[in-house]
Parts: sequence; structure tokens; C-alpha cells
Amino acid sequence: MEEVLLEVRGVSLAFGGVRALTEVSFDVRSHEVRAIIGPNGAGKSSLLNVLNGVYHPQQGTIRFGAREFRDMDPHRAAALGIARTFQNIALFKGMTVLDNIMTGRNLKMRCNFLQQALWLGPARREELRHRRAAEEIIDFLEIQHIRRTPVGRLPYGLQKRVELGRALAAEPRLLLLDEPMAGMNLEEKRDMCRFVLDVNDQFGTAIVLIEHDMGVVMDISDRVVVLDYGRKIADDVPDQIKKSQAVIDAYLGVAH
Amino acid sequence: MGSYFTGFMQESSRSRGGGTLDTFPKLLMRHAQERGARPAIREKDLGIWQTWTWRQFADEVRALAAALSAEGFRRGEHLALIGDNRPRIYAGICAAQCLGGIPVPLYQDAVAGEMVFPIQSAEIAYALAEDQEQVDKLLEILPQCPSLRRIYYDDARGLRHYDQPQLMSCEKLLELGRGSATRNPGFVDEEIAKGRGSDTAAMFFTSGTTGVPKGVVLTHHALIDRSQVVAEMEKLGQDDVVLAFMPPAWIGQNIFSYAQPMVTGYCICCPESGETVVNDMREIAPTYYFAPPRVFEALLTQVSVRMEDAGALKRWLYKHFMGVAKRVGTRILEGRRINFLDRIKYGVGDLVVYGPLRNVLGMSKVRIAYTGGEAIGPDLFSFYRSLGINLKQLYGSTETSVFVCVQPDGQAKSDTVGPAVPGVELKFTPERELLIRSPGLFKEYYKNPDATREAKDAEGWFRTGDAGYVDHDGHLRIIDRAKDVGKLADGTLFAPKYLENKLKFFPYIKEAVVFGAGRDRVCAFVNIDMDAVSNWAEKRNLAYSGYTDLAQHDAVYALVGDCIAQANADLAREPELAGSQIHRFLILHKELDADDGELTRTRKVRRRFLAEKYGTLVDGLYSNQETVHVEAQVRYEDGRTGVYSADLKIRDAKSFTPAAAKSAA
Amino acid sequence: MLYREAGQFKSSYAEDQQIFPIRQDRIGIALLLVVAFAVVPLVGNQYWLGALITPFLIFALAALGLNILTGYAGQLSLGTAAFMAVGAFMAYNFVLRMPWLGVIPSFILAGLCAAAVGIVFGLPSLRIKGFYLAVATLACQFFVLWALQKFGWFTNYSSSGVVTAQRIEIFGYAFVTPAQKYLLTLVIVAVMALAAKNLMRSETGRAFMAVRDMDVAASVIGIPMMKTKLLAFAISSFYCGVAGALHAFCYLGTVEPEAYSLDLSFRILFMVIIGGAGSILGSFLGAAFITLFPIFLNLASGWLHVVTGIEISHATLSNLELIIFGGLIIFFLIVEPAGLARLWQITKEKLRLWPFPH
Amino acid sequence: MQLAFFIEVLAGGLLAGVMYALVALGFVLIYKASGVFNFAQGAMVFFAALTYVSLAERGWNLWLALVVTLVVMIVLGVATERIVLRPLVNQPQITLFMATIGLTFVLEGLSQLIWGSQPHGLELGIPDVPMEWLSQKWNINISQFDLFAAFVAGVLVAVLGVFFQKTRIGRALRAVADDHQAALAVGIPLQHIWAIVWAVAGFVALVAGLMWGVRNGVQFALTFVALKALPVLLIGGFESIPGAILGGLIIGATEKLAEVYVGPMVGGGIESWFAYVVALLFLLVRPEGLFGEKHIDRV
Repeated sequence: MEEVLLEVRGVSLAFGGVRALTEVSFDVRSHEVRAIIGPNGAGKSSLLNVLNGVYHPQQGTIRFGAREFRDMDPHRAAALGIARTFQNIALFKGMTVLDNIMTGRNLKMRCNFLQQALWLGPARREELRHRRAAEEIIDFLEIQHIRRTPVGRLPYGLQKRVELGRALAAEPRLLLLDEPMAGMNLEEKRDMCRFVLDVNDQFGTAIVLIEHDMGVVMDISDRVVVLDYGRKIADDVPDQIKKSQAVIDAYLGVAH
Repeated sequence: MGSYFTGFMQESSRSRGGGTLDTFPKLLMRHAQERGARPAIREKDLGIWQTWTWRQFADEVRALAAALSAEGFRRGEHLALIGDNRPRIYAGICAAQCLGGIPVPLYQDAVAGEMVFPIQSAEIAYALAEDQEQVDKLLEILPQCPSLRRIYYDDARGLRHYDQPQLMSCEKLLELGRGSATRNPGFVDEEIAKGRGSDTAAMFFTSGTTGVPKGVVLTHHALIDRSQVVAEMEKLGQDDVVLAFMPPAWIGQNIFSYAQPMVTGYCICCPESGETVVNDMREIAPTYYFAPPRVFEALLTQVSVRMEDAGALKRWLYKHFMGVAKRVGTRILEGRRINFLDRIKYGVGDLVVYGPLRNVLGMSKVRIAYTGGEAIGPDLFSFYRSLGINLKQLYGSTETSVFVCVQPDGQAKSDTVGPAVPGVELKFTPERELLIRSPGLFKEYYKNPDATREAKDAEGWFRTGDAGYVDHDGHLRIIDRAKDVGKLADGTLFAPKYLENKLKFFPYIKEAVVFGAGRDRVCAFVNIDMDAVSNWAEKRNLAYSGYTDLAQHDAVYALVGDCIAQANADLAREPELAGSQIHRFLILHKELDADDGELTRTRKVRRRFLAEKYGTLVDGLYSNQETVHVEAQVRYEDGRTGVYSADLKIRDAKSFTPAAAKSAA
Repeated sequence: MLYREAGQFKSSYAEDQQIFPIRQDRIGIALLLVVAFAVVPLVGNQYWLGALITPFLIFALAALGLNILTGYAGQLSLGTAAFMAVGAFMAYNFVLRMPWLGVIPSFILAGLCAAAVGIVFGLPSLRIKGFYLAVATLACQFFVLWALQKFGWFTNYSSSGVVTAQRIEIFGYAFVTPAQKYLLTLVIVAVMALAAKNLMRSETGRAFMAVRDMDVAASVIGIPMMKTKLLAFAISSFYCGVAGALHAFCYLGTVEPEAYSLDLSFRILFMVIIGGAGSILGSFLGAAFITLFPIFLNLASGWLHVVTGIEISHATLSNLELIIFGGLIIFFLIVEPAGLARLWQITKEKLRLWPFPH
Repeated sequence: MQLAFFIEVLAGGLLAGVMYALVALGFVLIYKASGVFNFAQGAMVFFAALTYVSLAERGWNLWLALVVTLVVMIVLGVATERIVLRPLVNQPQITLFMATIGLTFVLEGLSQLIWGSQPHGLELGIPDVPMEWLSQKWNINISQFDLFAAFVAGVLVAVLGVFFQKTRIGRALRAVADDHQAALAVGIPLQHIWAIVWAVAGFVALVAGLMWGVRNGVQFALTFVALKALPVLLIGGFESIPGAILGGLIIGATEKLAEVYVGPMVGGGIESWFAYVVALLFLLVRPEGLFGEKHIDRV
């Protein structure tokens, strides 16, 4: 039994009157692949946004590693080692693939802007060191051929891959993937699954992913959380989830 | 030039030095001393050209060798190497040789099944695989190959959870090696010193157009001698650069990316990946280049296709100056005199077209470019030469350590393969089969004395199996495989390969298979070139849903028909071949594919195999029906397979009487 | 066509990351510098140096400053002239009140003052975006000019509010002739342009662009919004400040606050647009275009007079200039929103692939 | 006494604010409908006023001049949509904003090229003098014209209100404001809607031009009233007509008060920037503006 990396307790989130999340609690163990599923508008993305501090819940606590927080803020989350990708790609469109990935390493860079402006030894060396790290990610994701292409010009599937790369660049302990395979064709999905598993395996990164493709979810995740109308209705290993009546109802949309 | 010359001087002096440098490991160690800081291998990895100097390379080889022997690898044992062009693979080859072992490079794109025979026949116990893909294949065939004890892998990606006892990563192996090297330092060098030129250097399995593959055993002496002679002839030196992009298991790659660099000390470069070869070639700009005709053809097709999309001005410039080049380019390349105006024109052309073109093709610095293995089309050949690229033909095979004939500078012709290189003797049997005697000849076919005896007689003459003759200015001219040179029913000479090549020289035709031996006339299968024809179709906005559909278009049939008619016109002009013009043809519903056994790994057509597989089609050709029904498994782009069933059209082709040909031409 | 890159391969990241990875570019820039440093001062006459090339360089520097803020960090500012004003008048005051400082340090300090002002007026960018921010920067424009006019200290209590920049002396060497001033400007501009390039190709620059392209994502990967935005304002204003100092000392000589009106802010903004937002080169192209354009217009009217005998009054000409100017802006935005820099980039790509189209 | 003076100042400020609001309206209209921050609004005001005055001075009938000017402004609006906006559709807002700066230059140049650059006085028959009874009764001086202007502004807003609520086009405009897809559903092509909006903006510019023309005379400086209106937008928001009015009042009042009570301490002239500072402080407290509602970043 691996130790728990992230623990969410009784998180509730509302926008104005609208309740997005109600009393949600769940945990993520280090090195596991954790899936969050649920019908549209079940609050999956909101949950991720709470985890890395884009939204601030009204109630509940988030424990990451040894530290406990009322809520996160994006910068702190990043500093703690939480990286993520977005449902509708949020890459830096004007920048090349390489620059996007390099940007993912910003927290690891120490030199100040003066050193950079004067291109002093430390700044230069730091830049080159991180270039190598970025190249390793490019190699890992097999995107050498588009290294210098502005991401705006890339097809959707590749953009998703680059975004994963940007998240990996931060060498996160916890990786949040918001529908990493949405809108992909079979082949792209297969690749993406491979990459997600390789990441989990190679770097031991814990992964939380939202995904609609049940096949994928059941294949690659160790445990699954099911949300419906902002509440957790199930939390178990895939095989159990498949059987769970509550889940089936939720998906068939049985009246509440 | 100077540096080439000095390079050449060193080589020759060394070769006169004789015995001392008679094996590849010895050569390597010499380079490590003489030019230790110069690049031996570059590999595009992680975005830049990672460079291994000769010293680093030698150290790596030493460590690997030490490790292998620590692993129990002994003199005379075989080491299988499966992978793309990677420094580790070449280091592995040399490491095996250091210990007096025999490297056996296998095709990395072969399916697992094809690896069984070599491994079994040589009872191979050690294998060095590039990555997970290759490892998986080896594990798959493990049951059939109990001899295989150790599998080392270079790239650990995805392999961490493999727990087979046979597996070990190269890192680990190298540690092991460095460890044992420190324990007894002199060991590897002693082993190297034990090596003799007469030892076996490597074994290459010929894919063989028919039957089981044969393991061709080549000695250090054979490979080094041939590499040496040609290196001197072409003044190769340490400043030359080669891009290694063909399978290292093919001697046609291996001789240029292992044997010759070992002799001359030039640098070889390994591309980042399949998709990036073109780009990598441009970055590296090799000075010495070898590729089979199909590569040059693919390049040319790409050029023409891309020029189609260019703006009017560029298209005009291209058309106009390629015209000029066609007229005078080759003559200029051969340094013959041409009038001043043309020289000016060519100069301008070189500024706006040829130069840039060489640049985008990455051939700006090419000093010597070879092609061989198959015949090359005259247009294709002259295209590159007229651009100012010194493209020449060579003739040879695995059994001859490649170099048998090489065209000297200024004597390049598309229909010959040049005179014999020093040390080689040629003669012909009454049936026009070519026999060769050369220091580069192979020792034997591994564990196959019958085949060896059949191929090499007591006086050491090797039966090439090729039919041809030496023309008036001493250049060898190959018509076809001797066994394939047959006769039609009426006894006229029938040289299928020759005909097929004639057809393949048309940009629209990718593959052709002709039949006729013992029949009354010649007929042909044709594969259209998807790139060229689809482009052609788009311009006439022909609608089609894929290869199979496009192939059956009447317009396409007409197009191919014209090509064949032209070929016939040429044939009509060659007395002994006029009788073998092509009368009927059909376009196949699928592209011939090595994975289906229709082509060899080197993409030679397996005519007999095809004749059986598509028997009904052949009958159709020789019947007088207009269509023939076919039902076959086809593999679609997305990898699915399905059954294709349709009627293939059969068409007659215009043929000429020798007289009529004149007017047609 | 001109670019023959075959054989230019990179065997280290240092080579691969250099500013001009292509040899032909390195040669080109070297030639350019030689011309700029050696040829221009020799052949350029008073008018060309004093009234065209020097101001061109100065405006290029200001445009560069604005480009860092607007083009790279995506924060629109209409207060550029104000920052230049701060630079100009503070430089004047530093030289005036601390003569022992020396000119260059005074310029730097003046730039730092501008940076400080920039940070103050950049604060709103933490809460507001887009047009709101643009309008907010107007506050800076107006406030600064007002302050400069109201508080005599800045103009050393000169009754007219006009001040005359002191003569420039560095290590006892005086810069008085246009050629000398040109060289001084050139050195400063070259150095600062290089610094800007280095900055934009390293972490800071990427952070700026990240904020510009997708600020939420930027913060999620740990880029601190406040620091980044304020830094952008500070650096940008520093450049504008130094440009202002040069503007006063190497170009105008005598300056009054009115010289740094909203119009100037717009001129600089146009340089960025026409030159190309998010491009160092663009700043120079844009500046060149906009400084040379009125000259060209004058010449044109001159020819018109010669050819057709039609005399165009000065008032008319200045109005025509306005119209054509505005028209050009619109035209550029429509045909090439990415500006001259992009045009150059496209041409270059074509030359690299020649004879292939793509 | 002090109080009276205070009231006088306050009232004066509020009425001035109405004048600001008048200009701000032009911005809001266009921004609402086409998401364009039309920096050229000031130039349009100047252009309208100058055209009217020049016609009037050439002895035209005032009403005729008014109508002709209106037509000119409408033509201008339509032309702008054709020449500037349509080619730039789907470009980032910032680009469109830049374009309108270009447009500003064109208009400024054009108007002076046509009508010359010398200032004109403008007279609409309402004297810009204090109302006797007010000044006699409480000694509070409030200009008749200011009241008139306020009245006109009120009417204008009312008219616009009706236009937006009742007419089909008006509803279409509101639809566009919400989202462009919806607008298509209304069945009026986007281009037309934009053209109309620009025309209406032109009309508003004309009114504003006349009012301000009377106040400060018709001269190049008139273009700067736009700059006066911007702080109003900061407070009121780019998209809200009530916001524009209320913002105008706030700015007008605070500015006048500051001018009178704070100005002297710092040597006066603060009206050039004070409004902005007020607006900024306001925004720091309430970034979404007066009527704008907080929006959540969807990621």
C-alpha cells in the first residue's frame, strides 16, 4: 500500500448560487493513475481547478504530502509539484513547441533577468541545461520533427501532446489531465495512453485524469472516482465501478 | 583537396605497412591514436549532433569487448546486431571483432519470423538490440531459438518491467566491461593483436530473391582490401562525411558506414529518425553518398512534385534552367569544353536553381555519389549529374564485398556500371553469365558447402548469376539475372529485368513484372507510382478513393499504355531485344509489398512467387479477354485488412516493327 | 536562394541557441554593424545624421521598449511618451544636480526613474486587462506631463518650462557633432537591443509571452503574474526612459514637456504595429518606416511641384500626412497584422527553401 | 454661503458629467455592438461639429445643415464599417482598436483638410449664462445651457433606450452585444448591424459635438473631449449605457470638486488627469466596473 500523496476532504465549491461541488472527499496515492469520471457538468473540471488553485472552494481542505491547505493558489500548487493540462488546450499559441516546454520549467530556473539580459555565464549555462531537459521530453513524446514549429500551427492531437510535454517539463509529483484524449482518433488515443502510462511508470508520477472514454479509463486507471451533480457517488477500482448501480444510473440519467 | 590527398597518403602508406593493420579493430585503434580528437560518429539525438570522437568510440568498443568476454563471448562466436544506424550497433560490431567473434547484423525492419533462420543456423547466443521493438521480436522467437542466451538493449525505454533473465541494458554491460577492463587492462588489446586478416570479419545474410537466406562469410582482408582500393581511387580521407540511413545489415550500407570509415577515418552520421532523414541530410551535407536508384528516384519525384506547387516564376526558372542543364550540365561536370554562352547560362542556372536545389537536397558538398544494386534510369541519372552532382554507378554484391566495378570520374554512363576496379578479373560463360575473381570475394556460405561450391569454383571464380557483357570502352553492362534471361516460344531473347527496368524508369510506373519465358509474347503487371500518378490525376481532377481505385482508371491505363509504347519503341531499336516488346499489360490492384513476400527486403520483385500468387492474372494476360477477376487480401492505410474483389482491366500496348521504331522515335 | 544552409549542423546546444543560428545571417548582421559604425558616420552629412538616423535609432529604442511591454508581454500601453519624458527630464536633472555622476550613469538612473514610474502605473494591470488597462495608462501620460509642467524643480524653474540638455562629456571626451552623438546613440541602442534579445530568448521573455498568450495557463505552470507584469512594465519603461534621455541629449537638445505628448505615444505605438509586435527587428523596421515616411512625403510633394507645378501648402501637407498615415495604419492592420518583421520572416523562409515553395 | 457654493460646484460638475456621458455614449454603443473600442469617437465629434458649423457659416439653414451633417455622419459610419471593420473581422480586439486610432488620424486630417483648421464659435440660441432666479434666490450660478445640454442628453438616452428596447434593429443590436451567433439568428447580417451602430454613433457624436462646440468653440481641441470620456468608461464599463451616464456624473462631480477644493493646493490644472486617477482608484476596488458582473475564467 503506497502512501497517500494528495487528500481532499469535504470540498464544496459554488459560483454565486450555483453549487459546483458538494462535500467531495477523495485521495490520490503516489504512483497511481486515478480517474475522475461523471456525466457532463458533474463538476470534474471544477475539481481539478480546485486541486491546482484556479478555483477556491468555500469549504474543505486539501492535503498535499505533509502539508494541509484551506485552498490552493496556482503558483503554490505548481511549486508543490502539481502540473496539469487543460480540457480545451491552453498552450502558448505564439511560441514554438520547444519554448512551450521550456516555459514549463520556469520554476526550476534561478537566474534573474539581469543575468539573462547580459547573457552571463550562469544564465547561459542554466538555459542550456534546461534545453537538454526539454529535449529529453521532446524525445520522450516523439515530437522531434515539430520542435521549432509554433504550436498554433499544429494539428489538435499534437497540441495535446505538446501540452502534456509542458506539464511534464515541471517534473511534477502529481499530474492532472483534463480529458487528455478528447477529440482524438483511435491511433492518437493509443499513443496518448502509452505516454500517460510511460510517464506514470518512468517517472513514478501520480496521475489524475478526467476522461469520457470508458474503455480508456478502465484500461489505464488504478482507481476511479465518479462524480454526479457535484457529489461523489462512487470511488473504487475499475471492475467494481463497472458493476456499481449508482454509476450506471448516473450515466443513464435516472432522476434524482 | 589537399586534405583528401594527405588522407589518401596515410591510407596508402598504411596499406603498404601491410600486415600490421589487417583487421578492423587494429584500424580503429590506429585512428584512436592518429586522429583521436576527430569525429568518428555523429548521431542526431536530443536535437543536436552528439559527436563521438575516434578515441571515445575506441574506448566504448574496448569496454564492450571486455564486457562481452566477461559475459562468456568467445573467439569464433556470433553476435547478432539488430537496429537502425546507431553508434552502439557499430561499436558492437567492432567489439565482437576485437574478440575474434563474428558480428551478424540483421535487418531491423524484418519481422520476427525472418530472424529465426540466421539465429538458428549460426546458433547465435548473444544479441545486441536497439530498443523495445527489437527486443520484443527476439523474445517472441526465443522458443525457436534456444541458443539465444543474452539480449543486450541500447534504449531502455519501456523495458523496465521486462524481467526475462536474458535481458541486460547496454549501460549495465558497459559498467561490467569497464570493471573487468580495470581488473585486467591489457586483455582486449591482446585479443585484438591475436586477430588476423584471414579471420572472418562479419557475416551478412542475403535476403535472397528465392529460397532460404544464405549467410555470406567475409574476411577482414576481403572487406579492408576492397574498401582500401576504392578509397585510394576516390581519394577518400578523414575529412569526408557519410550519412548512414540504410539498414546496417545491408552490406551496401555497412561497407560505407563501417568498413570504409575504418580504413580511411572519415566520419559517419546517423539521422535522428526516419521522418527527419531529409532534414538531417541537409544539416550534415555529406561529401560521399551511396543510395540505391529508388532513393534517387523518390528524391526526384519529390522535387518535381514540390516544383509543381511553386509559383509561375519559379516553375519557369526551373523548367528553363533544367533544360540548360540537360544540354550542357553533364559535359561541364566531366570538364569537357562547351561554348562560352552556355557556360554563362549554366553559371546563372547554378546560382538560381542548381545550387539551391543541391542545397535543399543536402547534396551541396557531395564529391562522390554512388548508386548501384539495380539499374538506374537514364533521365534519373542525368538529372543528378546535370545538377553538378558527381553521381556514378558501381557494381557488386555481398559476395564480392561490393566493389567489383566502379565508374571513374568523367566516365559515368547510365547503362553501364563501369570498368573493373583494380584487382578484379571478369569473364563470361557462353550463356553470358558473369564470373568474377577478386581479393574481395567471400570465404563461403555459412554451413552451406553445396551452395558455396555451386557459387565459387576451384580457381576462385564466383558465379554472379548476372548476365551481361563488356562494351567497347571496357565498361561492364548488365542485362539481367542469368537464370531469368530466357527465350520466348520462338526463341528470341527475353530479359525480364531489363524490360522491367525500362518500364520502371517512367516516373508513373513504380514496379513492373514481365512474363514471357517460353510464351509467344511478353506481357506485364504494373504498379503505378502513387505520388506521381495521384498528382497527375489531381491536375486532371480525376476523383479516386485510393490506390486500388486510381489504378483501375481508364485514363491511368492510357497513361501507362503510352509509357509502354515508348519503351517498346526503344526496344525495337535494339536488335537482339526487338522481339521482346510488351504486348499486353494490367495494373495490379495493390502495391507490391515486402511484407507480403512479393518483394525482397531490398525491394527486388520475386517474379516466380508472383507468377504463382497471381496465376489467374497471368492466364488472363495470355487469354484474349478484356478483364480478369481478382479476389485478394488487401491491407488498407489504417492497417485493417479486407478482401478486395474486382475485375482488373487488361489492355494491349502499341508495339513497333524495328523499322517503324525509327519513325516513332 | 541566398541561404545555403547545407552543412551547417549544430553539435552543441550553445551553437543551436545562438541568436543567429544561420551563418548567412551572422555575416549579414556583421556587415550591417560595420556599415553602421564605420561607413555611416563618414558619409552621413549633418542633416542625415542629426535629423534622420539618430532620431530613427532613438525611436527604435523607444519602440523596442513598448514592444517588450505590448508585443511580448501583451500589456497595451498608451503612455510611452510619458516614460520618455521622465527619462529626458530626470537625465537633465541628474546631470544638473550631480555632475560628478557622468552622463551614462545619469542616463541609467533616469531610465531607472522611468522604470519606477512604470511600475507604479503598471499596478492596475494586476486587476484590469485590455482596453481598461490601455485607458489606465493614459492616466500616466497626462499625470506625468502635468507634474513636469507644474513642479518647477523638474525644469530647474525655467520660466518657459523649456530646458536645454547639457553637453555630453564621457571621460573628458565631448560628443557635440551630429556624428559623435550618432555614434553614442548607436552604441547605447545596439547594446540595449542585444540585451533585449537575450532577455526575450530566456526565461523572462518566455514568461512574458506566456502571460500574453494565455495568462491562466501561465499562472498554473507557476509563473508569478504580479512579478512578471510589473517586470515587463519596469523593463519597458527603462528602455523608454533611456530613449527619452537620448531624445533630449542627442536629438532635440532643448526639450519641453509638450514634446512628449500623447501624439508621440501613438507614433511609437504605430512603430510597433507597423514594424511587428513581438519582434526586436520589428521595432527597428517600424521606427525606420515612420521616421522616414514624412521625409518621403515632403520629397514627393516636392517632385509633384516640379512635375505638375502644383504647390501644396504646409497646412495641407501636414493634414495629408495625417490622413495617409492613418490610412497606412489601417492598411497594414488589414494586409499584415504581424507587421514588416513578419514580411521579412516570410521572405527569408522562401529564400531558405528556394526553389521549393514550402 | 459655503454650502451654496458647494452645491453650485456640485451641480456644475454633474452637468459637466452629463456632457462627458454624451461622448461616452458613442463609445459604449459601438463597443456593445461590435466589441470595438472606437478611439476615433473624439475625432467623430470634432468632425461632426466642424461640418455643421462650416455649413452653417456658409449661410445654410440651420436645420438643413443639421440634416446634411447627420447624413454625412451616417455615410461616414457605413464607410468605416465597409473599409475598416469588415476586412478586420475576427481579428483580435486590440487590432481593431489600433485601426480606430488610424481612423482618428484620417478623420482629423480630413476634417481640417476640408474645412480648414481655424476655430469657430457655435451658437444654438441658448445663452450660456446663469439662470437669474437661481442665482438671485440662492446665489447659485448654473448655466442655462448646461441644463439644456443635460436635457438633450436625457432625451438622447431616452431615444436610444426606446431604439434598443422597441425596434427590431435595436433588439438585434442587443443580441449582437450578447453574442454574434445570436445576432445571425435575428436575421440581420452582422455587417448591417455594425454599419447601423456606427451611424448611430455618428449621430451621437453630432449631438455631443454641438453641445461641446457651444461650450468650448469648435476647434481641434474638441477631439480631446474623447479623452475626457475614457475615465467615464473605466467606471461605467464599456458595455453599459446606464454605466456611461452614472460614470459621467461621478467623474464630472468629483473632477469639479477636486478642481475647486484640491486644485489650488497643487497649483491647479489637475483636471487633465484627476478623472483618470479617480477611475483607477475605483477600478482597484471594483475591477468589473459599476455594472459589469464578475466573470469566472473557464479552464
